[in-house]
Amino acid sequence: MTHTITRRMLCISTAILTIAGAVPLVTGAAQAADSIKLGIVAPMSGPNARYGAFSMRGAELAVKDINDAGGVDGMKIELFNADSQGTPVEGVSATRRLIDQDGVDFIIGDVSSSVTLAMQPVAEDAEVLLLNAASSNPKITYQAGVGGFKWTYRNYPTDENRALIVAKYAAEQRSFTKFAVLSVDSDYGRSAITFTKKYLPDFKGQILSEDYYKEGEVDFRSVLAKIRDNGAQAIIMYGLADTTPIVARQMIELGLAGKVTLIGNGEFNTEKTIKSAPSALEGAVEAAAWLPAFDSPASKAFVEKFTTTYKEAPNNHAYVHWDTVNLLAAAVKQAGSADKEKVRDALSKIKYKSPVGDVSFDDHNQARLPMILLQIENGKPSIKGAYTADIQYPAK
Amino acid sequence: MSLTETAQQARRRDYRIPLAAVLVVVALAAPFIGSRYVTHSLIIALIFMLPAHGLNLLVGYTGLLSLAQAAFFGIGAYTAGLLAVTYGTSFYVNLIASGLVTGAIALPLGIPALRLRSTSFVMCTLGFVIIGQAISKNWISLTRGDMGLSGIPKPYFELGPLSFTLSGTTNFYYLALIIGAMATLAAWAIVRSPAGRNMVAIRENEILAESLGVPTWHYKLIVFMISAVFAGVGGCLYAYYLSVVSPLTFQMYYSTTMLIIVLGGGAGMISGTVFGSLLFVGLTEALRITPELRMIAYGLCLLILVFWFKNGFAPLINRFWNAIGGAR
Amino acid sequence: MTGHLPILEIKNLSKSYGAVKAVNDVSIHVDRGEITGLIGPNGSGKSTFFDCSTGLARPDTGKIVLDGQDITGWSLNRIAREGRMLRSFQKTVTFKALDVEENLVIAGQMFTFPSIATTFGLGKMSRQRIQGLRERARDLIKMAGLWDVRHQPAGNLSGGQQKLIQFASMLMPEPKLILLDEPMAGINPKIIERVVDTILYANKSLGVSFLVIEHNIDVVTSICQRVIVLDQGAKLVEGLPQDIIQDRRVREAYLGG
Amino acid sequence: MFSTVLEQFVNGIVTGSVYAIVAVGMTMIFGVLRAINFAHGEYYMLGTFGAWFAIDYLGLSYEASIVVGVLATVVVAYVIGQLVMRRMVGAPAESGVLATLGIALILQNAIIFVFGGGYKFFAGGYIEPVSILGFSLAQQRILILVVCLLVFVGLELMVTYSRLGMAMRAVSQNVDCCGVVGIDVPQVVLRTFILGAALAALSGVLTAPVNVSVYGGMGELITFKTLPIIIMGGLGNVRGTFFAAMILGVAESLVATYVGLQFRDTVGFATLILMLMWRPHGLFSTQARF
Repeated sequence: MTHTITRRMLCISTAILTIAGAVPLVTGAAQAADSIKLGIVAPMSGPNARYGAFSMRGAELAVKDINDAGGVDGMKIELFNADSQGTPVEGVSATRRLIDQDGVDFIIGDVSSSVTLAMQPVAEDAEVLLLNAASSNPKITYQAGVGGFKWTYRNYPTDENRALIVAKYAAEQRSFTKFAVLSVDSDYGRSAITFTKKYLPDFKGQILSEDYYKEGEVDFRSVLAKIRDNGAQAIIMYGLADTTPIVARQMIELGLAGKVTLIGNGEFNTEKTIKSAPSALEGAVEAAAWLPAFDSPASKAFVEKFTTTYKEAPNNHAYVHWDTVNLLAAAVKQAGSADKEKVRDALSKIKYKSPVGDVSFDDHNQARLPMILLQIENGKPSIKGAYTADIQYPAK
Repeated sequence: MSLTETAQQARRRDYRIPLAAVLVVVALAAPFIGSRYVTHSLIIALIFMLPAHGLNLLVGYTGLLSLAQAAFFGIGAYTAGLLAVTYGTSFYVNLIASGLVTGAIALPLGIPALRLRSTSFVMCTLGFVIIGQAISKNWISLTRGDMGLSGIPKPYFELGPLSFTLSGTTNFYYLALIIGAMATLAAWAIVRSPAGRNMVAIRENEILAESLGVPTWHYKLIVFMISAVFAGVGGCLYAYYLSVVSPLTFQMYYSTTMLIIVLGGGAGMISGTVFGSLLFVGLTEALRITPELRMIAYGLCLLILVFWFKNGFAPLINRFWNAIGGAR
Repeated sequence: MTGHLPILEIKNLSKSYGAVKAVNDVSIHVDRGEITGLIGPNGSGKSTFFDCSTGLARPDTGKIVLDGQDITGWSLNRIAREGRMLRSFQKTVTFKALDVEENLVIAGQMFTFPSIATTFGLGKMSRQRIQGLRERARDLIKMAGLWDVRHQPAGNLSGGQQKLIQFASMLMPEPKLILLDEPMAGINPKIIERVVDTILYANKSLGVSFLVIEHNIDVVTSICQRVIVLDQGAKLVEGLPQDIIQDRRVREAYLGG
Repeated sequence: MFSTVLEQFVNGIVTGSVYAIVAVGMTMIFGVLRAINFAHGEYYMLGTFGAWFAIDYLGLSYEASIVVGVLATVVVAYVIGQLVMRRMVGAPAESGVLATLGIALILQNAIIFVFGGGYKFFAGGYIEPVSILGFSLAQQRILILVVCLLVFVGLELMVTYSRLGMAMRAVSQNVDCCGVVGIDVPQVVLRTFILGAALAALSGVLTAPVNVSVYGGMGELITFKTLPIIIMGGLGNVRGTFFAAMILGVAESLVATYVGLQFRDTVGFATLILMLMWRPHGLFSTQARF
């Protein structure tokens, strides 16, 4: 009797150990020397997929281009994607899987700031390079570099610069003094407004009303009517790309077009947005890291390639992810190897030429990015200048 | 007991204890058997198991379908996060505080909500989640709004002169395992107690229970609060593990996830919930092999669950358990 | 002592739903140790009267005194638990998914545990209480002739057997008074006899008083010492069973209804 | 001051009429199936996608795209109705929640899989503003208002006089008796479900020109808006749903004006909870009307 038990026990434990042992074996076997393993974490399902999909396509396009051109120093980039659904738990699971199961050394992600914040300690713990390309929460780089997390880098502007540039231009060039706030109810929209409020008194501007819309909101008539009646000259909008045309159309509906100007950020400049409500967007002021109409050969080529490959025009998320993959490739090239530590050191010192301008990282691993200020004139974006400024980090 | 039964017992051995021992060993050795990804997935399963236990008491035992678990999960996460970030208090202090705060908030919410029947109650509890999110977004002085709480420190313990910080996935796994085991034990004790029998009576037939002297209203309120406490404790673990709490924690996603765990594992069974949380995490993680089709496949699994496993996997577990226990 | 006081006294009970007066100023009493019948044509307000007396519905006016204690406004569970006045329902009979023994244990629980908090205990005291209940339940199951099916889910049993379970459940807490709402409806004659026997046993041996709504006039005449007739929400007449069935007004109410 | 309130009132009515068309389908489905349909917004999304596809890929006019959008949704709803909804007669509430959540995930992510997850721009419709009685509105919104009224008058007539309407009322009152009087319950459920889905799709196509952005997950938000409405209106109650939708629309509009847009999404559930405290059976009746 006891014999049978021990034998069975033995069988069971052997089976368990085999399965358990197989997992690291599989991951071990997949590790090839001559490839750069890159993981993308982005929301691919659910409502947030509308941003994640562009990110994924942008990255895919860049990887394809690099590999078609023979890779980076002969090393091909192997792309793994993982769905974060826009929630921190799923994002962390996705990151863990990319690191442990797929064995990636580099991760680009996520769009949503709270997911990125949750991914940071995981990447730090596993010593995997985390490049963020779309989250704007200032905390991400407050706590990176000298702030703590050594493996997090961000190739995306923070809202502080953006807010300052827009407020300054609106006050000085357009002489607006009365503003209404209508931004997205997320850390992006809220923090941009917090920074705007910090700088607005310097330009004698005042905020007459403050509203935040939930992601996916489609009805702005009430708020716009309120803004019309309170006499604001401009609406400060740090919003979502797909909401801009909705707001703009309803501005026309309520007779605000041409009387109140949109300022801020939210893809005011793309052809489709302008076409959806030309009269409302005329004169709109935007500070953007990139715009499809930007006049540089590399940027133009990207827009064209993206459009032909995916039958849709790229947006900002597509561009930043495309650009970040290229940035990573440049860092690998400079490091001369795909070793993550060397690549990280290379990234800290890099002078990367993006289609928009020169990119370098500060001691918080935050990219110093040129910010383009543009104004919509006669239905076309017209560039009013590019600014780069250092970020003032709060004293620890 | 008849003679044949005894004979049967003698012929087939009871493998339940050895199996339980193996399961305990596997649970204890898991971080050394699997990769960190596996450990991480188990932690997530353990975190989700807590609110699911609470929901099981509510749905499985008392028969009240509630979607409020996400709200209590979020309140627990915020309580723990705020205490840890602002005051740097010990982990166990925050854990207890999360439970108490959520329980205390559940009381005034439960009193009006439990007056409602079926669908209205479901919608009311869903309303708590939506309103909870709005509060966490707009009460900026307390919750820091959309910016969320980040950089929640690793679990820190202070026991008299002794103080230490628990870091690393493996250590966190053991912490979660201990808390998960304690919660499972607590849930088991509740349903095995006479109160558990009264809860089942309420589920089966509220009016009849009432007519037999069971103060159904008080029981429903107490169970609602207990389920909130479980969710709050789960929220505390969540906050510590992910180190980030944002208004996104108040999402119907968590409520439905808990419901899927409870119904998938088998409502009205403690082992069902334990199994359900492993099943849920195992399934969603396994489906990552096809990122594009993942949620479609997950949706199909839900339909399969509803139509082919009406009672979840509980009957299967029962049958298995009885089979290895030597019963016919 | 209070021996000559009625066990239950209901004074001037009224209840209306909108403009309809379901129960209109009804006063009745049940004497200690008595089986009282409550009859009346359909829609005469019997069930509403029951609901109002047992705390399931709130009466508009009236006073309910149970064993010398004013229980007006008490909830159903409190009346059952503290007043030991139990009631049955026509349709709702048993916890169908639970086995017979569990059904009875549940019925006894609230009377052995002093407070809700103590029901959460798993200690020795709690186990002993439950053990006591289980023994009592087994005795009652034997008495009801359900010993062979005691581990079957109640829902699997016939309607009559379920009525017996319900009946046994109500005896678990050693009640003072039981209100039965059509205990004989929809069960076969054989079981009727058994139910009648059980009622008489409970009445004689356990000293339980009864107030019974029943349509089966034979049963009423055979078990009740006194019968009250309701018609259109008001008390029509009350008296000895044999007098009641002879009464012209009662016949008219049933036929002319 | 008064004119502002009046204008916001009108805005609320305009918003409410969109909610009304979606919610009435959901409430009818609840009436016959007793299941909360968490996938209802997905039919709204399908309708919009169908119309977007018709305009962008097939080059059809907006009018034709309405037909394409609604028909495409009807086909999908037929399949789902046959495979899933019919089987849910008499199922417990939990199963309903899980099954409809499953359907929502499948539909949402199937669309993302086929068309890509990125947002699309809807190009059709009548978006020029017109001024009526001093209120400036897009023509499309007037169309929505008119359609909403027509839909409700039509539904009232249908529920009262048509065979399907009577069968629906019978099923919602007592499922058990329907078999006895010869009503094919699954068939009634299927038809009601298709009708409800078609109405959601219609609402989607009609609002697409003013809502512009089209993406796979867009249905979720509308589901959340309609849930409190159907409870407030009284589950299964057509007329109550209409008024509840209008009340919610106006309340949202006033909150957006005087409190802040960020509180708008809470209005529905906050109103619902307050109302339930006051009248636990819904605003308009103690009993479901059908």
